[in-house]
Amino acid sequence: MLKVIQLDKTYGSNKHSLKNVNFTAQPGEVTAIIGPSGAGKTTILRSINQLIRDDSGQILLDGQDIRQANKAGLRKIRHHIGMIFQNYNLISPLTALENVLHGRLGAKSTVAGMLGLYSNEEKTEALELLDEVGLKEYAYQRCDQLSGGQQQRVGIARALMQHPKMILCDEPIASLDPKSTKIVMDILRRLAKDKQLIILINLHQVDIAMEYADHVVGINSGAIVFEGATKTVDDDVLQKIYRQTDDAKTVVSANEN
Amino acid sequence: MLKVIQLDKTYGSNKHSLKNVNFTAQPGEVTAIIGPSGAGKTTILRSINQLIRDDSGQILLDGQDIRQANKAGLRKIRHHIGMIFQNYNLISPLTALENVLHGRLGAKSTVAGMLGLYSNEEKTEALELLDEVGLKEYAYQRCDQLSGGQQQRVGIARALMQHPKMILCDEPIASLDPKSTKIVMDILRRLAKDKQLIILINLHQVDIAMEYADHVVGINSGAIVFEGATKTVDDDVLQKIYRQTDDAKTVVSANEN
Amino acid sequence: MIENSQPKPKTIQPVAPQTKHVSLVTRPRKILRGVLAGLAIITIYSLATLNNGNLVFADAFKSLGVNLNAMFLHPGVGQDTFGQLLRALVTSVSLAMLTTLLGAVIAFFIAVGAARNLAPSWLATTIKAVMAFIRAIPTILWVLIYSVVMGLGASAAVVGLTFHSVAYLVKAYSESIEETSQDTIEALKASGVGFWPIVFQAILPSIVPALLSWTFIRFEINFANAVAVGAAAGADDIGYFLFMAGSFYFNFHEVGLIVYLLLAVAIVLELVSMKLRGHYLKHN
Amino acid sequence: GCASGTSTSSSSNSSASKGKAITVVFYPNESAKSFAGSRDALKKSIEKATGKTVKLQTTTDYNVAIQAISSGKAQLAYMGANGYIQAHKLSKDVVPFAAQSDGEGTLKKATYNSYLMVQQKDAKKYEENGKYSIKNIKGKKMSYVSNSSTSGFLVPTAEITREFKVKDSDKDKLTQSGQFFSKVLYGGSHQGSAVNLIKGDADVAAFDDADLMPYLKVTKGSWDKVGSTFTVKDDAEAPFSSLKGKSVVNIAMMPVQQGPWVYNTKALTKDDQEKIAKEFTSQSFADNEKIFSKPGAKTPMMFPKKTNKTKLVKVTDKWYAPTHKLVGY
Amino acid sequence: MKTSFQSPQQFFRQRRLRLSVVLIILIGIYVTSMALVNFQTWTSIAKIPAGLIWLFHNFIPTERSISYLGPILYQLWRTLLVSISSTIVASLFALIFAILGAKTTTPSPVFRIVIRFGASLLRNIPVVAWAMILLFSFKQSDFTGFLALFFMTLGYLTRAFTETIEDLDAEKLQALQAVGANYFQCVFCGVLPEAASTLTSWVLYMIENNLRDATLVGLLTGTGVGFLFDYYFKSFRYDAAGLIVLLIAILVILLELTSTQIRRAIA
Ligand SMILES: Nc1ncnc2c1ncn2[C@@H]1O[C@H](COP(=O)(O)OP(=O)(O)OP(=O)(O)O)[C@@H](O)[C@H]1O
Ligand SMILES: Nc1ncnc2c1ncn2[C@@H]1O[C@H](COP(=O)(O)OP(=O)(O)OP(=O)(O)O)[C@@H](O)[C@H]1O
Ligand SMILES: [Mg+2]
Ligand SMILES: [Mg+2]
Repeated sequence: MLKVIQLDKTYGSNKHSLKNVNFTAQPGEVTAIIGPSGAGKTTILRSINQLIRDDSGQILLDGQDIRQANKAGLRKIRHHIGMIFQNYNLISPLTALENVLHGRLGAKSTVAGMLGLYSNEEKTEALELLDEVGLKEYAYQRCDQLSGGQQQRVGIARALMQHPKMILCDEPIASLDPKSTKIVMDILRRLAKDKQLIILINLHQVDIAMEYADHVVGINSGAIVFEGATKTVDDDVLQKIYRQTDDAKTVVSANEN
Repeated sequence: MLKVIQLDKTYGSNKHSLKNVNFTAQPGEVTAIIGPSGAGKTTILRSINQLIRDDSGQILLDGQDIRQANKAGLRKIRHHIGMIFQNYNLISPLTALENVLHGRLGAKSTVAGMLGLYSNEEKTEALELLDEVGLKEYAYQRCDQLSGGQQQRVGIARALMQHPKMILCDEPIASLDPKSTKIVMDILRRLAKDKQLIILINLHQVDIAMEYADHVVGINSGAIVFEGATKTVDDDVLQKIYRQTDDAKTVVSANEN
Repeated sequence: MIENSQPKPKTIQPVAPQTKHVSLVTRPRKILRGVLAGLAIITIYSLATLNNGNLVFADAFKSLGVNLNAMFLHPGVGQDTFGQLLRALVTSVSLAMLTTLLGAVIAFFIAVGAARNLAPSWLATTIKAVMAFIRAIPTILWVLIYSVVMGLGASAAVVGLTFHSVAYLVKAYSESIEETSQDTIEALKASGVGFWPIVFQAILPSIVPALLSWTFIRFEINFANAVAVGAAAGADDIGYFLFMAGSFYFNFHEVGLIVYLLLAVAIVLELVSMKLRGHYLKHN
Repeated sequence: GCASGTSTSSSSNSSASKGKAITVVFYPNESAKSFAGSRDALKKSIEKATGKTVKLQTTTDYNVAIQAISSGKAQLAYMGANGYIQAHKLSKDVVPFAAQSDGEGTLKKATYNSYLMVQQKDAKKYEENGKYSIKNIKGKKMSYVSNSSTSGFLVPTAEITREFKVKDSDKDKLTQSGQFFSKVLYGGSHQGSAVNLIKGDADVAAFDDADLMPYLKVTKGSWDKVGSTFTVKDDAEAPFSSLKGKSVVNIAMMPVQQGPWVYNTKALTKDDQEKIAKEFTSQSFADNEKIFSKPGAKTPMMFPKKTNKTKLVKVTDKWYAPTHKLVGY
Repeated sequence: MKTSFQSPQQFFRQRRLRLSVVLIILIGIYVTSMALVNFQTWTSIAKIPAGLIWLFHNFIPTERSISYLGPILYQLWRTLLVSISSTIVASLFALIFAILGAKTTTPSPVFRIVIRFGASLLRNIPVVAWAMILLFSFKQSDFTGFLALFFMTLGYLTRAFTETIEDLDAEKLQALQAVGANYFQCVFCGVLPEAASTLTSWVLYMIENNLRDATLVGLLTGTGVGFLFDYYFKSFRYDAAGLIVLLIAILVILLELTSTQIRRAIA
């Protein structure tokens, strides 16, 4: 279980990006974080695996506070948290298989990782994971030769390769066409159920959130304004989440239009 | 009115990409061309404005055969045919306004075109067109800072700037999210009605075609297998259009999946 | 929505393995390794057969230390005055400016003909081959040629140096042009736009940052070239003082000072180029 | 004498090449900064003699200077003997008119010396019957000045060719490592070649007397005698500053003809040619202390006087027959 | 959003003004420079064809120059070896410096400044100064040529590599960080593969470039094809010098073609 307690984050000096954020996410469930652009969705996710570090509060993953970990400890924790990005962020000239294997880096010694020495078991597992996301035939294809949806699925396989307890997804489908969106979201939902993972997804599309999430966290201007089961989300709730604040108005984002 | 008569096209030596293609498209209507990947949708559009040249048959726009035009004549005709692309194909470091003005380049002398000298009327018109597609505030924004949907709308404004008789759209919404899709398709439909344009759209999404098109052309393996009003399209027709042929099976396309 | 056929990828190099052993090596990877191994072997071979003239490395490095010390820690004006050196430095910078500006303008137009996405293939290939040939002709030879044809002086130096500039920039510019997407060019072509308007309205704005950075790199090279051979044509630039201090008077101190002057110019140049690039990328 | 057609061509010359300005081009050696005063004085006297403006051109490359005078882009040049032969071959219009005289004011001994030198400690190896010879230099490490130098390359190689009876087709072997010599170095300048020897990078080095006088003093014999010993002066400047007290011996000495002042007859009017030649060979010219430094003067000018009789005297192509023979054309 | 509402006329006026200012500055620089060095653009440009004619007239290899082919080819081969080895050795160092000095991968900004400055120093020391620094200590030999090329190449490649690495998408590296990879793993599994093809292009380009620069370095070290060029050039055997230029050009074009092929094959 992921428990975020009183998380606070200020960029620079004056701007409060996260204010006293509290929420929980359960294994086996898809938790969607929705909110207007600039609300702080990305900031939350990046705080959870501490890609953003100077924050305050508590982030408990199965009872352990991620924020207290030292450097080595953090690497170990990160190794168990998969992350999926809007732009996939694969190493493009490498094959799909190698990108999936990168998921093992956090568990390897520096030298073995540097030289890319993977055991046969790891390689076989990587192939199986690619199979699981429907990309077995593309294993030896360069990633930049894959379509967006395919790349995102490689990203998922890479996250799975970490044997994660939790997967964080930052707008995983924003760059995808509807068909790919469906494939990717189906996979994520299936993973949550089958492997009992905590899946946390930042989403812009409310309809997708409604369709796939079990649990919804609504955020506006850095503050949690709603948390509850998906079926309890109604128009009033959406109104509250997407309410225009002065803060939100000034935000520029390419996603919005 | 656009009338395509017995259009034939062979890439290389053996492969017949278009076989005896006949169809018409009326001003004031949205005509959708649908068909499986590799069927020849793109080839048809590119033949119409002769970006692909070594074909045979007739392409009559308001009675004039485009294929017979000489180089200067072709430039003039092209100037009256707007084209919209899946990847928008805007000049990214330039502002939206400048990209729209590019629609006038085809009508200018070489020197005026090189130097980008536009009249005051043209500039005002470009701004009005941006307003028409809902992007007035973005007129001075660099195009690569716009979202996909916004870029596509700039593309439409650019096409309108040509004072076109016809707009050709090659999968204009394949890269767009549902919200942007709706905005763009609404604009296209409105333009057909308001300005009595011939609008020809290649589409992969049947549901969108059903919703927005007046007239549907179905193509499979380079041959027209259906042409008729949208309401006459039923499951049988779709079956026929999307029937697997040996040809179609071998096609690889990054757009799909 | 109707399902299309799942496309099969064109290339699946190693057969999907049933066995335990999974190979990560694809064909491009093998070629890369082959190339690297080949280069490594050549390197080792040539280092092993390198004639080092029975060098005693300890002595060599000691003397290197002494010389560097004289040059960089004790720079001095030698027999010249600081004013003379500065005046000559300005001349060198001017030479570099002229060759760069002249080279850039000429090169842009030639580059349009050398870009494969704009010009016919035969033309592009021919231009590129000619440019490669021009680049292979040593700078000093160009300067000689034009000092014979035009007489000694800065004009000969500028024209001689400009040849290299043009040849280099044509290559760089045409590659930048080739990187602009064919689709955007086609978009304008489809609306009936002619060739030159496309070049100036579509291609040029897209590649300005690339052009800027190549031009600045070339400026740096031109400056170095002007210093190296400008003096041969009697351009009276800093290269003359450097040649005299270096080859005639063996004055390490003055060479050191001149190197400092050249570095100062280089640093200013680098700052300007960074500022401009940053400005362009951010401002727009 | 002067190339034929000089007088006839003067009328047919284009005005462009005979404009108001006269360009004087200098070899890299005479382009030295310390000669700036001499160059200025030269300019003044040419301007005075002809009434035309004079442009001075220094160069750092022999070829450029030679091409400039032979193409007529420069009207006047002061060159080395070898360079003159090359320029004369490129264009017969390049004609010598004055050269530095010997101590008697004549052309008889109007030469300077080129040496083949070895280190003093090795000098014994090159002795044969109490006389020095170059028989033993084969297979040694050789240092030249640069392959365009008269005294530091052309004359020494000619001497070696003569001594070893090297065939014409094998002449290039003297110039590259691992053939006649185990190693061939190029010092870039006369000083550089000497440094190669004194530092031990070369066993034998070629260089001339004039350029080394500021750095070396005679400790045995004289500048004009084979087998003399020369020692680096205590106050020698870089690059000799770390080599003080080291000694070298000349095992061979070859006379080199003084370089000429030349003009390009196509590019200079007959009238100007005469005026300049007259001015240069005049006594008042030789008395100009900016151009001719007094015997033993501390700061040498472009023409250091051996005796007070030293001056510029008239020469013709004929006088350079010995160097013509050395070069081969 | 940009909400400063202007008319398009205003916008274009501003843009044209900016362009004019830039143009005027450039023309100003040009004219000033012209005046400073007394350069005549038009008369000079008019002389260009004459120069080319002179070049072809004098530098066309003749039958006699064929007899020089043997030594030329041998020296060309030696020069090729030296350019390759110096580039490869320099690229190894440049890679390390670039990783330490690139904004995205530097362990400390101090490295960044030191490396940038150092690379700039190496690039901007003129050949004559290299000659003094190296010749006096390392004498005339292949090795000195190697060193000179090594240092100059190091300067250029460090800059090129640094910029290549900085151009990479920083987010991709963060993705690896998020996996739990440490610094070295990020560099070796992320930065290097991502940059590999660009880096290879630079290395191949530098080999080609060093071959051309061999003429300069040859003067400096009395070795290689550059020395031969200088030798023939100074002894007025222009046909032989022309033959060398021709051979270098052919070799450079061949190298360029090969490197294009290689780049395509490893993509
Ligand atoms: N590196 C940063 N420095 C300063 N402020 C930042 C930084 N990153 C984000 N912010 C600010 O923090 C706030 C939250 O940003 P965040 O990226 O988390 O929003 P988001 O909900 O992910 O928005 P979007 O939907 O546009 O991705 C915004 O106001 C943003 O401007
Ligand atoms: N330049 C070309 N050279 C050879 N064959 C081509 C070329 N372009 C297209 N084809 C072939 O022509 C046929 C029609 O292609 P086209 O691009 O028109 O299909 P499409 O219906 O637009 O497909 P998609 O939905 O994937 O865009 C295909 O079989 C394709 O392989
Ligand atoms: Mg975000
Ligand atoms: Mg298509």
